[in-house]
Amino acid sequence: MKFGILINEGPFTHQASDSAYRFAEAVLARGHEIYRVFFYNDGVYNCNKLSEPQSDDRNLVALWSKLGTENGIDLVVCIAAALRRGIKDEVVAEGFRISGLGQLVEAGIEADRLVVFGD
Amino acid sequence: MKFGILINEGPFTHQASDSAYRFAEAVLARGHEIYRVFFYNDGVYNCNKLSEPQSDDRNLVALWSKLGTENGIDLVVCIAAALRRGIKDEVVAEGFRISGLGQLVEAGIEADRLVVFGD
Amino acid sequence: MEEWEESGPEVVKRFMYVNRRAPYGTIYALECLEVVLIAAAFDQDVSVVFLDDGVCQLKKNQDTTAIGMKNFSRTYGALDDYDVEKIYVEKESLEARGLTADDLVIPVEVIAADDLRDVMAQQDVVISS
Amino acid sequence: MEEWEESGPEVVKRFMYVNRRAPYGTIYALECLEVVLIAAAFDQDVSVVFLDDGVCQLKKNQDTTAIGMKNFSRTYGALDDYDVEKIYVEKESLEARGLTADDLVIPVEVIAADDLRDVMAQQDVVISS
Amino acid sequence: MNSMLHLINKSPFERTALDSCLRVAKAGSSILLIEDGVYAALKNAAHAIKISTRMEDFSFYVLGPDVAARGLGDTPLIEGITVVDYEGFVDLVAEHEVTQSWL
Amino acid sequence: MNSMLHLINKSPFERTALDSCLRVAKAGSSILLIEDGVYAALKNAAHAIKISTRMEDFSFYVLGPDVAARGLGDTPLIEGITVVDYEGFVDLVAEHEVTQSWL
Repeated sequence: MKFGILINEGPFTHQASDSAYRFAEAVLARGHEIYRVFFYNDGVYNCNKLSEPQSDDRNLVALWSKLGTENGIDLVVCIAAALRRGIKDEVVAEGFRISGLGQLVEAGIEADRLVVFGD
Repeated sequence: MKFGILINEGPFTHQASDSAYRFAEAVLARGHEIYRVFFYNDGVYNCNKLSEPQSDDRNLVALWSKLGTENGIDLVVCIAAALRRGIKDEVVAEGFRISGLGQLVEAGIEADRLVVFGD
Repeated sequence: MEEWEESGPEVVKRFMYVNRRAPYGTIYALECLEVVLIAAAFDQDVSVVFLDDGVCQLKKNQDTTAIGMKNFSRTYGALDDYDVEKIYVEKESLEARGLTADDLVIPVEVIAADDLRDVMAQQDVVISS
Repeated sequence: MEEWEESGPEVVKRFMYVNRRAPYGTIYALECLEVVLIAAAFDQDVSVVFLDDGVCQLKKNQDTTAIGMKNFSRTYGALDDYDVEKIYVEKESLEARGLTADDLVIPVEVIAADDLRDVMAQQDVVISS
Repeated sequence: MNSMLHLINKSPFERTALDSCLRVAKAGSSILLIEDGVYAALKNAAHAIKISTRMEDFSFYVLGPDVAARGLGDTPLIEGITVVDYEGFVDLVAEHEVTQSWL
Repeated sequence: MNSMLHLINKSPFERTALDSCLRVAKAGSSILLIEDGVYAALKNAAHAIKISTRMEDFSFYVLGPDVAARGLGDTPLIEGITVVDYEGFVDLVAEHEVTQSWL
């Protein structure tokens, strides 16, 4: 089964990104496919490669980046939400790409299930 | 009278930064002084100079930057909160400085009033 | 439902966008509207539902001059131009706030929770923000 | 109060840090704790109050292994080392959640809303997060 | 005893911040509704009773710019709530010794 | 009619998301409590009645990792709520045709 995931909050402030990450790992563990992870609202902050959490804390940007590149998962950051929040190409971590909102609608169409994580 | 202002949320997502900005303008209009504005939690995103809102929308980063430089207001971004969220010197707009949490406590001590804006 | 109806380029899914937040206090109302306007360009079946504080997004006479934020309430009028016609407002939420359909910027279908329940259960994709 | 008591380097203000949020769902609990630990280094009068879902921050036996987040509940034990001794937990909030003082990671003063009201009204600075 | 100003920025329909404030705030305090907190001032709303029954305990204020933004300039507010602008907000903060935000 | 899974990630003490879900969700649906939503599963809490009175209408689940994180592994949960892990969460999403998050 193909899963789509929508993340509406940034790392750390809300648990949304953590929950989505654990969920995504479990989706793969159960033998399903992840069609796309779409980052919207403050979710766009999840791709900021300048993020530097304390050494004993998890690094969500790095975790998503690794999960995406190792499993060929499409990690899409909404361009409109990113622009107003100052997330531009120069700070985008490996494995993420910036694109339009149509990619979210497409995920809704193409994936068998869409799950939203937010505040 | 000396005012301190604490902002706990980033621009756009919550009204906190907008409210604090209008409040700060009114503090000056009423003849008071602003001892310091401290940006904590997601509030650290308010200093991101890469922020590029739509042309018909307000630019909160630019507004704070201008208010701070024109009125000599101390705009302090918490270093611990900023680091985990990927806000580093290279993206900090003019007029803001990154410093420690002690600056918030100091604002509480030195200012006559401290007002918190958040979610 | 036959297998061929579930896949292929001509699949039409029922998308519902759920708004439960007041405008201005947070950006969710505005950014959800931006999604709906994009979604309208895809040939899918789009519904938009407003319940809880979401009904406040449609209140007439919004004037944001003094708060310095962009007044986007007029944009709801564009939904009709984009052929988004299924716009539901929950009756209970409207009444709890002392509002009526006359207070809203666009014509909507005011719907009781009992009926909204059925509309929601017919969707294929539900997007909340 | 005389003028000289209100200013100068030896002024001591009463600071209250108010926690109303559950841990992990949002970062506010952790980042408020970080402020309190810094605040303790200043020679001020510090109180920390937990009410509403904030009381859940102090629940014993937190185990964050499976959610991958840092378990910071042990850090509350450091408040005593930092001489932060005025720690209040609202009785009504604790009871509404079916919890008692025995469920908490540190000794606290459980205080009814009626008394918390007076403690709050004696503060000079109230910081919420 | 310091005089207190309480700030409520959350809708009473969605969050319990106002309830907590009304439970813990000392009689004689002032309460200012800002941002989505202004919905608590709606006279014809189901939640109006939360405030209308406490008019003797507290002085209630609401931020006009937030009322207007939400299109409530034409909507009846609970009698006895004073409407202020941002400068009035500053004056309230100055007049009270401590401000507490119910986030 | 599609089978639905409702996700609640907010504390019932602070937000009204669970109330709205229980008002609008169709009988026969499933409800999974995650993140701060797990506090709604506390058996001895004042809000337990919200769920305990609706056990016949819905199938209730709670995410174990979020229960453990909050130190509730030793605390009685409402009888009849099924505890699942992240893989169980995925299975629930797969078994229901639509998932709705009550943000």
